[in-house]
Amino acid sequence: MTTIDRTLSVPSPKSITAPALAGKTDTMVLNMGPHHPSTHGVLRLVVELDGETVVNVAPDVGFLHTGIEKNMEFKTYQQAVVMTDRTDYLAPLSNNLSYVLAVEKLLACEVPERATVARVLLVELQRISSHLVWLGTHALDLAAMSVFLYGFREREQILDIFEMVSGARMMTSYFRVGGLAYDLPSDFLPTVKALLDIMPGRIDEYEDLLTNNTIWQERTIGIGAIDSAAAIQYGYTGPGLRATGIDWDLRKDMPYCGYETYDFAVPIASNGDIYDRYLVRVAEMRESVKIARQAWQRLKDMGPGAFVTNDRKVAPPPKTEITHSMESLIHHFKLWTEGFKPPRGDAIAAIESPRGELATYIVSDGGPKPYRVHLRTPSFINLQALPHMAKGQLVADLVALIASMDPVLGEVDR
Amino acid sequence: MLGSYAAILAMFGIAAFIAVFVITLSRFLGPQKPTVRKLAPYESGMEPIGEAMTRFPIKFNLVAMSFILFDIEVIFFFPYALVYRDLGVPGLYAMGLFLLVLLVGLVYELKKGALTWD
Amino acid sequence: MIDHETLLARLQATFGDAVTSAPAMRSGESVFHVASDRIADVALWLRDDSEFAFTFLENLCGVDYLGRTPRFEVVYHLLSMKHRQRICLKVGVAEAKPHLPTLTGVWQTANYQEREAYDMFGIVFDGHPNPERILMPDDWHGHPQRKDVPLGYEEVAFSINDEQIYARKPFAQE
Amino acid sequence: MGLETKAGDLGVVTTSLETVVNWGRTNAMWPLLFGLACCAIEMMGAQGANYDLSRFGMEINRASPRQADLIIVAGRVSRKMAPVIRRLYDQMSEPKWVIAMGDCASCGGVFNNYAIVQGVDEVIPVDVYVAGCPPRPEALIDGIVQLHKKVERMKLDGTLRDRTPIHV
Repeated sequence: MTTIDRTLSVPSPKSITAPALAGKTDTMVLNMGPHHPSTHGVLRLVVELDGETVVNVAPDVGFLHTGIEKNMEFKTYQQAVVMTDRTDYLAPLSNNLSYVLAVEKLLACEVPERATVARVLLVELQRISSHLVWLGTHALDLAAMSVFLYGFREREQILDIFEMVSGARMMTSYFRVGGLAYDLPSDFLPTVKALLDIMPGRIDEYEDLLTNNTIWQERTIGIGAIDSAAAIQYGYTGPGLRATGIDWDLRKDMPYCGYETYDFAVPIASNGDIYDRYLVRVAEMRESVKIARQAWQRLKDMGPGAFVTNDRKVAPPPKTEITHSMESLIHHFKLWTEGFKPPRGDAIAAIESPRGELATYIVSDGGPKPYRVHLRTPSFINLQALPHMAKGQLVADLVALIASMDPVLGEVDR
Repeated sequence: MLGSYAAILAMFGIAAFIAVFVITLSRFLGPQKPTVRKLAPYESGMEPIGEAMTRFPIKFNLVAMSFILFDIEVIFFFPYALVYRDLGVPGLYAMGLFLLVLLVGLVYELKKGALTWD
Repeated sequence: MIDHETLLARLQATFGDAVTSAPAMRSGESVFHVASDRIADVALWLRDDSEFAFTFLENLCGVDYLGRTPRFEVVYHLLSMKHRQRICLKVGVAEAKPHLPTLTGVWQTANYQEREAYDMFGIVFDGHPNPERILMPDDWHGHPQRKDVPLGYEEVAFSINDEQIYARKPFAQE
Repeated sequence: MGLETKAGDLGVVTTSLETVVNWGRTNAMWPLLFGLACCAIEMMGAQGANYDLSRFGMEINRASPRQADLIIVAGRVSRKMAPVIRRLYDQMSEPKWVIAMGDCASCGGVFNNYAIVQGVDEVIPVDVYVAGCPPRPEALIDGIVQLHKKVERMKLDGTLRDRTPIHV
């Protein structure tokens, strides 16, 4: 048992408030509580200050704990897809994908090529929309109002595509076990083409606003840095890890959904501070446009085809087939009343969500309802690195630091 | 002589009147429903623990000193600038002495590095 | 890719019967059962071994197998960036004495995940720097994700059960 | 209000004063900067350029409850968050209104379990329930317009005439 490296340890709120109550007055304890303009949701930080510099920070989470994992144990596999939308509400499709891949591994069922390519296209669009919200709120925290309005203008176009595809703007639940929920509408490809053509120009606009902006650089360069060894210790994944120089992106290193056949670059930076995380995420948006364009080309060449597996035990048959074929009616009835029963065993599927590595671990006891679902969400794990990054920074930089970590509290508290 | 002073007094009077009027207006017109829970200190949603009056870190005395140096001292130059011609050399000595005393503070600040910005 | 047998052989060579093989996961990862008191040493050995280099603790979660002894199980997923491979360590935890050595000495990422496993299942990790609840309110009794704890269903409001709902919602009429 | 209690109910004079005050209240109703979960992102979308909540006088989200008139509970309310919301509601100055945005705030929505308060009206009185998960920005704006209609019929001393909550 090695000794615990005190400098890396993650403090808990009580470990800061207790000595303060017991009369330790050389530092001031400040409570950036659940309701705070810059905590990106209901995150509570107990900050120990010496004058203006941060001595210690203790995140206190749980204010948005929704018991999603317990709730999923009472729903069948197909119903639980709805639950996954609400964990990381900035990238619902990534949650669907992670859960659906895990169940498909449990079932060892085949997904048609067209569905996989559509999944890649939509997940990359979701990554762009999630990064746009991050960029808007990050700039808003540092008082750059216009980036928020520019960013949400593009995000609305992406949400219109999701709404065209699945009917809902955010909580799409569009990926189902075995493929997609419905077929892609006919005007899906032209609309996506229109968006992908203007997107690189719009990303240039954001870069013009921020990248060489001296105020932005002043507030972000060299602040909240973390080195790669500490990042590995904290299990930090996603753009933050790549900003420290480690080239680890699940889409490249442990590919899923055919990512190895797409050609894209993994942007990395070197010194892991806020500015590098910004650069990595903006470069990632450009890469996502590249992937989406390749996926769009494949969808165009493939033409119409199956959007869900034709294994009737898993995916419901099309409505037209039910009226004239008895087994389809039986399959339809069985799937919607009881759901399918995967064999006993457990499976894990990890994907690269906009915030980092999102893994879904499912244990199945052979019944129609998952026995245990654990969501390894990146924001929850990445939050542990906040105290290490915040030590020695000014309080005002703590605000920029939280925004650069892009925590989504629905995902932190599950 | 009194006339110019009257103008200044009138200005102070009007300013005081407007200030008091606005405050009392909202006190009368606004609905006043003070409850114990409403008047509790706002601690971004949590129950405040410990007392608020903790000791200030000593580093902030530099901030106070630079305020005195660059703000209050400069204000004293304005009246001097108006009358420095007819005050003549004795006025210069007085102002010089005043400035010398505050120069010590400036040197202390420079040595302490409070003025280096980043 | 390191196959199951070589890893098992090397592990049993150093830890004897504290490490036993287990059926692979349906997603293909090789699984090992580890005795609960040796988990910290096995994890440290796997992390520092130059050939395997499982330097990254990906996931740590508790599972409640009600009716099976040992009732609880803590699942660790270790990731080797060198081999791009993931393995799974499972540790059985008895219900009577749900104690386990902490992994915060080996990886700091275990800190929050162990606090969550304690908060949700009541599995105590000895040596944890601050073993407190993380998700539930501090005055919460019991561990909600255990199988024997009900989901906490509340009656849904319809027009027929108005008085029962309003009894629970004092502010709905105000 | 103070003036009205002193001067008694002057009939014509106070009604016109009332309409002026209610006009002021409806067109400058500043919401509290308070987002919980997914609905908060949709509320941000509503404040974005496309749906532009500032057309209804909601330009600024005030961060402190002292300066906010309206609290939009946007998202699911967990057991740990319920006392915080109650404290925030108490610390808001009169007259104050509440919009329960989304199913989770109105009735617990998809999550009927131990962790979620089944509807924020277990904790604070609600004026307008906006349905949807998350409700589209237009639905939120419709809820706000309904609240404005309700506030326009308010009496001078801040008591709402009809207490029945509106379901949008």
